[in-house]
Amino acid sequence: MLREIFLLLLLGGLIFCAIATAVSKRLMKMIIVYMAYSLIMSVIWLLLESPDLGITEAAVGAGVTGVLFYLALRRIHQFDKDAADQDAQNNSGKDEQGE
Amino acid sequence: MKKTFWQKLSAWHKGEFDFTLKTTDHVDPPIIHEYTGKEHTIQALSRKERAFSGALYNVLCVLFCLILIGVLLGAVVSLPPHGNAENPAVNEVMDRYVEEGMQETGAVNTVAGMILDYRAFDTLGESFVLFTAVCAVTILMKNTKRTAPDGTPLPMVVAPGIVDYSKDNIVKTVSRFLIPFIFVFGVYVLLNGHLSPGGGFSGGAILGSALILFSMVYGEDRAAAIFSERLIKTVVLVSLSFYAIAKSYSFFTGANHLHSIISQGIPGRILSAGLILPLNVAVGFVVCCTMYSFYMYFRRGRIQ
Amino acid sequence: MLTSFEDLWIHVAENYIVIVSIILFGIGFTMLLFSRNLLKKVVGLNIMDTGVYLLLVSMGYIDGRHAPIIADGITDAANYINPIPSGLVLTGIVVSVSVTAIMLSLIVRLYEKYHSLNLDEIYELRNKEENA
Amino acid sequence: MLQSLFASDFIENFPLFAIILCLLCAVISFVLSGSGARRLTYVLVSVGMGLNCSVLLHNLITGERFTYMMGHFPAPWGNEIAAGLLEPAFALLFGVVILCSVAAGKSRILLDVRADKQNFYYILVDLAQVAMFALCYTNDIFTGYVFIEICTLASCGLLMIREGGKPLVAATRYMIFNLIGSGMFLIGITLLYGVTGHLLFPQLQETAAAAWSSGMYHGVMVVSIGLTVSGLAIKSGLFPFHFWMPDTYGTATPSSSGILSGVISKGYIFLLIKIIYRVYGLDLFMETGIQNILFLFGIAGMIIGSVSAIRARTITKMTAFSSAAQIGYIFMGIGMGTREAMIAVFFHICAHAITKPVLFLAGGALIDASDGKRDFNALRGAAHRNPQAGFAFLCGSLSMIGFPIFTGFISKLYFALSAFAFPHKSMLVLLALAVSTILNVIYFMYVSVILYSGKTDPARRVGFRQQRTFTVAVFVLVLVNVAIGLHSQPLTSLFEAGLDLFLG
Repeated sequence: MLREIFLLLLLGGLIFCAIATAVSKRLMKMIIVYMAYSLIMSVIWLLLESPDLGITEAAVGAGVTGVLFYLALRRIHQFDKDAADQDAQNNSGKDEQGE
Repeated sequence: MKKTFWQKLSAWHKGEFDFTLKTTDHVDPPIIHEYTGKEHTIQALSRKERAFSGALYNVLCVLFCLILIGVLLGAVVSLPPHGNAENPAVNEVMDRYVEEGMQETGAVNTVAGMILDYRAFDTLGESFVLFTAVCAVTILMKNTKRTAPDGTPLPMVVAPGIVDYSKDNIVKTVSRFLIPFIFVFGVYVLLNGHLSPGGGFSGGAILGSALILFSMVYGEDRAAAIFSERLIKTVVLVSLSFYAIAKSYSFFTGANHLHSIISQGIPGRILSAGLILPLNVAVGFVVCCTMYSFYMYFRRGRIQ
Repeated sequence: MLTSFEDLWIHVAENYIVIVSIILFGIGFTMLLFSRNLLKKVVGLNIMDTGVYLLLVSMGYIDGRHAPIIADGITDAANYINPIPSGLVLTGIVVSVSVTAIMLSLIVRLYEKYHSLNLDEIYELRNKEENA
Repeated sequence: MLQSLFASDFIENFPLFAIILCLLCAVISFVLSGSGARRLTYVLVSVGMGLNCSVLLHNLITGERFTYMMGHFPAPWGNEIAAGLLEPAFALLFGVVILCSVAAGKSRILLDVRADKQNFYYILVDLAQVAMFALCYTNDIFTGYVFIEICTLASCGLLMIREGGKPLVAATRYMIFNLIGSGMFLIGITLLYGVTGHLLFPQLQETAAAAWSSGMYHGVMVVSIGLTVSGLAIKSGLFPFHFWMPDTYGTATPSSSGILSGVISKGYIFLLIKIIYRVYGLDLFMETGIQNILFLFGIAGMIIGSVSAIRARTITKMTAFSSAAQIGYIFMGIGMGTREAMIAVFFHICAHAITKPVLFLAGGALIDASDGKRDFNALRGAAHRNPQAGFAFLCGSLSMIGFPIFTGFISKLYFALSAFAFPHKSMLVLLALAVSTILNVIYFMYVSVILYSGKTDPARRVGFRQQRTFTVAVFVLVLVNVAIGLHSQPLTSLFEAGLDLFLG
């Protein structure tokens, strides 16, 4: 019985996390919620008597996939910053020419 | 003077007249989009039209998804009940895997015995899915140096709002303690794949995360000095070739009813289960190198 | 076959994991199809896949039995759950992570080129580049 | 003497050898240079063709299917591959097309792919080939899924390896559609596993028939069949989901377009036919009524694909939309489901697989001869500038239209003949065939006349010497096309015998 209640709670958390990723506006938040989703999933694998999957999901789903998402987001911010720098540089160049 | 249709046609054939010129005349001047750092100011040709097609797409999407979910929910209620021992999925296949798996494959962990011995062809394909992914990521991400529009390379700067872990003392100190433990745990999971939960994929992923943590905290240059591109390539080459050759030997002997020289050993010992242990190690190396090179390519576009 | 409403209700109560997995599949599928943000599409893809894996594993689960790791020399099949879905899902997880890595690298390169994560905007910029 | 050589049981190992060789070559190419990887791929594909050819001869002599255990454990427990007549025949066909496409597009690959990434192109070709072999030979539905994924990732790689923004956008779109297809396929086989508890084709067929006749699982099974079929249909580009095609085939390097449209989409269709026949069984499939949906979408695809091709303004887009129309023909035949229609389907797969790469490769060469411009105005007189490519394009167009002496004619003839034997809807099929053929004539002849019209500067002429491999490879495909078109009888009897073995 205790197992059933725990499982139901986890499944509820799973759906909550899935909906939260779908509606979240900020990408960083979405990625963190997705990592939480993967962790909940790995506990559910344990409850369903598949420890192999639990270990793999924790290492791959929550670990490596999360890191990849984070790095991709980081690269994207980097491009933004480059473009902003470039704009600033161009503007200052124009100003100098103007003077 | 108006030409007749046939005159037009013959002129068109000679290349002096073009029916399609009308369409090319009316091409609107190219619109240059301006990048303002935050928002893109796109002067849409027909914003109304785009909004309409977007709305239509959204409505169709939602309808399609709702119908699919409804159909699936309607279908699964007539699936066999969850957790019942009388289900069709509980059949002679499962019985043999569990009851005779230990004698036939030498693996105590039935899942490891199943994926690396009974259904090894799937798993061979799966390792090559990873290999394909490594190739594709290398093609896309290799040497994407940050360059200014005129082609001069830009240095790597950390964007604001993102922590650089190699300068963070807390992360550094904690990681110094953690990395050896993660590493040992990864090796344990890898080598005990046939005895306990785990195996090549999970062990390799854990080892890969240890490497990723190492290069995050101590800097990519230091990591690349130890785990160079050459080393990674050699390890992937040797592991995957070993995997393919070993498994094809086992397929060949099995299909031709020949005697295989690989013995199953005594189940439960660390050196047992025939090919499963070496295959787990090979898969573990491949997965570890894959995860590490994913990280390096995403982080800086090269391993070296 | 289901004959009455109570029957249906009992079935839903028994098969709640299956229902949840279909809902997850639906959420992921909707995100993959509906969301215009490419990163969200990839997360949706992962959620969709885990939904299918949950469905697959719940088919292998049998009440009151243990993980398929032979313990204490008991090899009677009536003690263990079905190992096949676990093996298949293991394969599936690795496929998911490969697909995710490729999609993310595509997204990074697209962003580098077009400075946008929105697929509609990328199409529009691409078309302009073509006409220019 | 020769007969006894090909009758020996050792030949049954050859599919395994072909698959393992491809895998090993892909791994070895990882550390080779671009030209080394290219030579290895040529050798490998030729060896693979020889192996498949031997398997085909072996099965022709013995006249039986064989199953091959992958490991020490027999059918319900271990993986298996199986080969009748159709499997090696299509593996051989795909090998020929891949070899010719890669060889013909060699110079374009050198231009389109960065020098340090050349070897990756050939790795991806090897992986696409191994996926095709495995999809042809597999006797296990989950192996099918794994190799579908390899195929998807490898074809995405073949697409985006070209530098620039457009291939990236096209690859993203292609991946999204393919991933939707994979997801639907996966949940379809999951539901089927829940009902049957098996994964290998023969056992699946038994248990699926038993589950269907027990009457308890009708809903689940119809949904599962529908999802599996629509997943594969999305991946091969059936009508409502053909929007990724022009982008994909239009922007990739010509070899990749040839491989993607000629081989990869056909691989999915072959797997689909195999699943329909060897997993569900034709009777069960017909009872679900899904074949009618395929039939209607196929006809819609034939018409709408051709109309889009007429409206297209570049040669690559036109060829790509014509692919959507040809896929429509194939699905119409699958939807008809009769024996005659299936023979026509096999012929059409064959015709399209050997014709479409010719069109893409010759189109690519014509674009190169017109300063890299794709629109029809720039292509005026391109056939005078590059006569070999122009002639190959003309032959390809004639085959697609269904001109006699080409394979396309035979497949359309068989479609028309099967329509007469098809009750109730024969008029619909004939009408669709007629309309689609007229539309085909309009756009292919328009292009061919443009290519041969106008005058051109003799100094811009590309001779035979500049493009020796291109000419040889493309004309091998054209010759195969004409040979099948002139002597279709042996192939017809091969397909008939193969279909009989398929049905068991």
